[in-house]
Amino acid sequence: MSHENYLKLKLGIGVLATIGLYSVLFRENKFYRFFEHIFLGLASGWALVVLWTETLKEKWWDKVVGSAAINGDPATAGYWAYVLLIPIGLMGYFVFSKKHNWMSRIPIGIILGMWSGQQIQVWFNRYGPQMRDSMKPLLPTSTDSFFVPSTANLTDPAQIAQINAQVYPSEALTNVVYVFTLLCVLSYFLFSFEIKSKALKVMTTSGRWLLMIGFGAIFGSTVMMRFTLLIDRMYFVWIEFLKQGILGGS
Amino acid sequence: MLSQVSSWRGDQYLDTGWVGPFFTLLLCVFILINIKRAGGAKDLFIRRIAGLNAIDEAVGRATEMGRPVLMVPGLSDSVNAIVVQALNIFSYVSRIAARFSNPILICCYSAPIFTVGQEVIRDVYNQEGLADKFDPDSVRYISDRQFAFAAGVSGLILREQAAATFFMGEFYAESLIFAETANSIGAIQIASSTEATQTPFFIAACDYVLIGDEFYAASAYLTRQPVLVGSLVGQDWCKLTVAFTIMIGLISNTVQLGPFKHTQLTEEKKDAKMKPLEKPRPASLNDTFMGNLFKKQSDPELKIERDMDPNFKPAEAPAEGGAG
Amino acid sequence: MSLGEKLMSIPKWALYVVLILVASVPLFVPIKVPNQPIEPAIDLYGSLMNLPEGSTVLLASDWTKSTRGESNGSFDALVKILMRRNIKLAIYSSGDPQAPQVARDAIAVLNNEQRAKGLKTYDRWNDWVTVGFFPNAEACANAIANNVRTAFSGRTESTPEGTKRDVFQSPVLQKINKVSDFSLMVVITASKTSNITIERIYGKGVNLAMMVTGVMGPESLPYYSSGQIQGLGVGLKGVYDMEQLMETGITKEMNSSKWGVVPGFPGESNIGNGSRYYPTLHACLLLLIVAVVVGNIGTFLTRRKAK
Amino acid sequence: MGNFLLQAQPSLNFWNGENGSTGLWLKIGLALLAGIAMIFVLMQAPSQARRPIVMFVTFVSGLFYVLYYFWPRPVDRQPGELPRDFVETVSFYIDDAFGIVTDLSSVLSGLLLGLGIYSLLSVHLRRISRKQRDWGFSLVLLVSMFGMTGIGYWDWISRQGEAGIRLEDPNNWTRINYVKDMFFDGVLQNMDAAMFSIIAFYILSAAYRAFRVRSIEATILLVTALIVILSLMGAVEFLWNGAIDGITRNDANSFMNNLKLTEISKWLRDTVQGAAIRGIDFGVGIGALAMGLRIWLSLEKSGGKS
Repeated sequence: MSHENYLKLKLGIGVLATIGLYSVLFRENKFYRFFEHIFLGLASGWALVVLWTETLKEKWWDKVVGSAAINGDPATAGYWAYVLLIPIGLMGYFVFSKKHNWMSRIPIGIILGMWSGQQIQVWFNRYGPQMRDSMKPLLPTSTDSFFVPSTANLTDPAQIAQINAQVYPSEALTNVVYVFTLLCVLSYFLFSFEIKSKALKVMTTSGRWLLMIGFGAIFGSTVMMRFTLLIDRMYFVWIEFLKQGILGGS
Repeated sequence: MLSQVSSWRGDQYLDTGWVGPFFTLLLCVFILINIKRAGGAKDLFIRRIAGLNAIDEAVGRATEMGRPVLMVPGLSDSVNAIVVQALNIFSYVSRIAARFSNPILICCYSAPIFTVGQEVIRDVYNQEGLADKFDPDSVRYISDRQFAFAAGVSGLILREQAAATFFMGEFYAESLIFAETANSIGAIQIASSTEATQTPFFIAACDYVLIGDEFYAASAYLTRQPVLVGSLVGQDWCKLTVAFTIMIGLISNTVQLGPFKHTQLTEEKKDAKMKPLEKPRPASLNDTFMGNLFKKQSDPELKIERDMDPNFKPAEAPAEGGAG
Repeated sequence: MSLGEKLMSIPKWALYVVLILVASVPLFVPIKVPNQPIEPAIDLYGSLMNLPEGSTVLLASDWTKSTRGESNGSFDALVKILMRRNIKLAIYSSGDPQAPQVARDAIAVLNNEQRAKGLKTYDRWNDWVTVGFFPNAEACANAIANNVRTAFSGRTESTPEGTKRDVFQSPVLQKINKVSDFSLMVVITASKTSNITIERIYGKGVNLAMMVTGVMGPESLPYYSSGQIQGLGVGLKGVYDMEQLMETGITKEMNSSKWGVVPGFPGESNIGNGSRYYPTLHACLLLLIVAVVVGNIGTFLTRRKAK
Repeated sequence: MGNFLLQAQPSLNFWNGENGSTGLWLKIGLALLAGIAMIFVLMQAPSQARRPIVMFVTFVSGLFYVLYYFWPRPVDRQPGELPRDFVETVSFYIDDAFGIVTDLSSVLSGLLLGLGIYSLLSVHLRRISRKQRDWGFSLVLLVSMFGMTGIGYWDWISRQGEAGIRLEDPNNWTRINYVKDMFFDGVLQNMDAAMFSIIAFYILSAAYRAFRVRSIEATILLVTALIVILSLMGAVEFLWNGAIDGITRNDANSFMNNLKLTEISKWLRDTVQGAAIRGIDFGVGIGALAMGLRIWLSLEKSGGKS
């Protein structure tokens, strides 16, 4: 079979698989069930492959046994201590034993411990800059105009810099809204305080509403991607498979 | 040059680098203090979380219909706190289900999650004295491939006709696949995603949704374990700390930028040193006290002489030390 | 059943059928949609166009076939610009084992286009290398931030002579000793790897930019507004923006005070997924809006009936 | 210990051995034996010792990152330099160990995969042996699983060494490469894409069902979503903004410019959405931090006993 025909066959099977999975939209049926189980099977099979080829071989085995010198690259020594990971991993398999199942907590403990340590390590890297950025000036530094004057027709960079540096009343107002939103949302997530004061009640309720605005916006921008992927699928089925593959158009 | 900077003066603490570790430490201390404080006290207040009150109702309904309760502890690649938290909530659910001897089904995304799931859920049944009722297959590994997992789980939801579904933890695109599938067979759904990006979809399709942090508050709310409640109080302290820090920043920045009259700078901080400017420029948020406090600058001229390792052979392309 | 109830209870399959039609038909009728690039995209284009020629860009390419629709467009746009400005590219992935291969294929497609036009191709080993896949994104980002040489040590790439050699021997990575030696680091991702990278690599002296899928957009925007990333392309709109910017460049009308006026590549093959899919996207979004409106009219009518 | 951490240098020492040398294999064998012995020792551990053991392991593995973050990091360290004093000795160790430690958890997670496969086998083999409902499909699953594994490894082996470069060109493919490409690229990858794109349908039905003007919250959600969606439609945006430019006659300083769809949605995103997400993130981040602390110090009682 020529490579071209192979590609057509491949496209065809891809289309078939797509239809098979789409069929669940109508109702759960044997056709879907068939493709679902193939999907799960292939996925697990592939997981078993990459387990070695992508993870264990390079991150573990090569380090245990080292490597001989190949064109230019020097030989690397093997570090036997890595082999100790096997018994540690094996402990996980005690989970089904009635008597020793506690041992499965050891490898899990190591993984969890590392994750926990990392949380402490990354917290500030992630949130420090965001806190810094949230400290916006609430008062305008210039009242020449309410809105930011456009820099479109300006040429002198110094002048543009001046304007960009200024905080105009409209920006200050935006900042106030921003900060208000942030604080309201934060206050909505205070759990251990009984909200008695009227002001706080207002804050938490508006916090929830402002959250909804945020979620609405997220929904909006996510929709774009989901539809794009569908469109891409349709492009695959109609253009790549049917038009270019079968009908041999371009 | 500062060639004799003390080894205690770690690279990450130079300039204003110390702020990060200090702040992190502060938060940790707040949390630990409150855990300690909570001690025996059981009557600490936690505000109502609607989604969680619905759990009993959901399981109850499943029992009436004699249909299983299906749970998914998120799609984390390996076990992490999010998975543990989800499983804590699920162990509460399974506890109720076990008492009603209602079938449960926990779909795991990765082998480590499966391992922990087995462990935790068996524990629950043992504690309830129903060890014999525990079916190891009720905690299942489905697939560690995102959409194979999605296909598998929605297949299960439809075939097992789950009456109540719980989706809690890290969810991504597949969140809506689960939610809509479960919705199509009229299951009660309680969901929460630590990913803000997925919450709106759960909100659109599920009956009850835990938003953001509520997920972490859940097990404290359900079990009232002093440790958890204490740490929840601690977390509130942390949030307030963050809020206050931001407020201080707001005020100081507002003042330093010069309200109604923009401050012009004559010197700026560069490479962790103050340097004069040839001509004044308007101050920006990078020049303010807080601006500098939260952004470490490193001094390229800072060099340190150390003795060399005699038997060290440099690679043909000298690699930089990882002093980052 | 009253009209209101009818409108409120359109069967799902009907909606689905309509959607399939709406998502397919416009694909056959190419239309040019008017558009205004948004600021993050302009900044992205600006920073790409202002990279020193001959420098090397580090690309975390964390997308595969499943998000081809959006990510492939972003990838093409990026590579086209780098190719034309002859800037080198080092690609690694911590998102999916398949990603490096997918990236190689995508570049191959672009090169075929170039050959067809008799233009210079973007050559493996000399212009770009794939460092490969790194499981565990956190660890990988940490390692890169810590020391690129050790992070990428032992990784090989095939040379034009048909041998495999250490990536650091290649013209692309020869001069790279630490992450800050890259003129820019771009993350093209369909997953959280963007956040993970920022958490660990931001502040290591390399500029960051992102081209993310629509979903990751909202999550990435805070990083853009906090200045942690230079530029940001979000979803298909981002791709379309880039393709348009490649055609027109940053014009005066866009009044970007940051970049001023930046030239484009008018007349070159700037068409990509963006231009292919954007019209259809309009149709789909319109359908969504219609569906929502119809549903609400239904509710409204039934409510009024109830009164 | 230093020699183990600083794996960069080629010199041989207690911790390593030359590739393929009997010495190395001997060491590996001994280590393996020691490890297995360790398991047996642990099996004998008295029940009251178990929790402390797990606690200790968890603490130590977390401690590394905590130290990495808090322990003074060496200033301006160049390769081949020797530490000046104790503090730097430790910090050099941590520095060198970083790359090694970060890999461990992914290797460990990998080693556990067998458990997942076991779960699959136990579920589906039982179904097949008992001829339960859908046992045929279980068979399909197992067959495709083992098939994919076999094909995958065969293909991988065929690509080792120099052959790998030749096989990057499909024209040099042998049958096995085709089979693997068919199943992986042709079927598996396409199924991924199909399942991912199926979400579009669900979004439509969910929006149709849920986006009703019921409560204030629902309405807010609906309206913002619509504004953002409109702003993503270049054409609408173009017309809307064009209309405004028409009114202002392209006066760049007119305040009307702020009513441009681009501006409104941008303002919504940057101001409200940005702030809202940040608010959530602060909470979630702190939650994760607290959870991390509790797990690291084993303050958490798993199983949620009340």
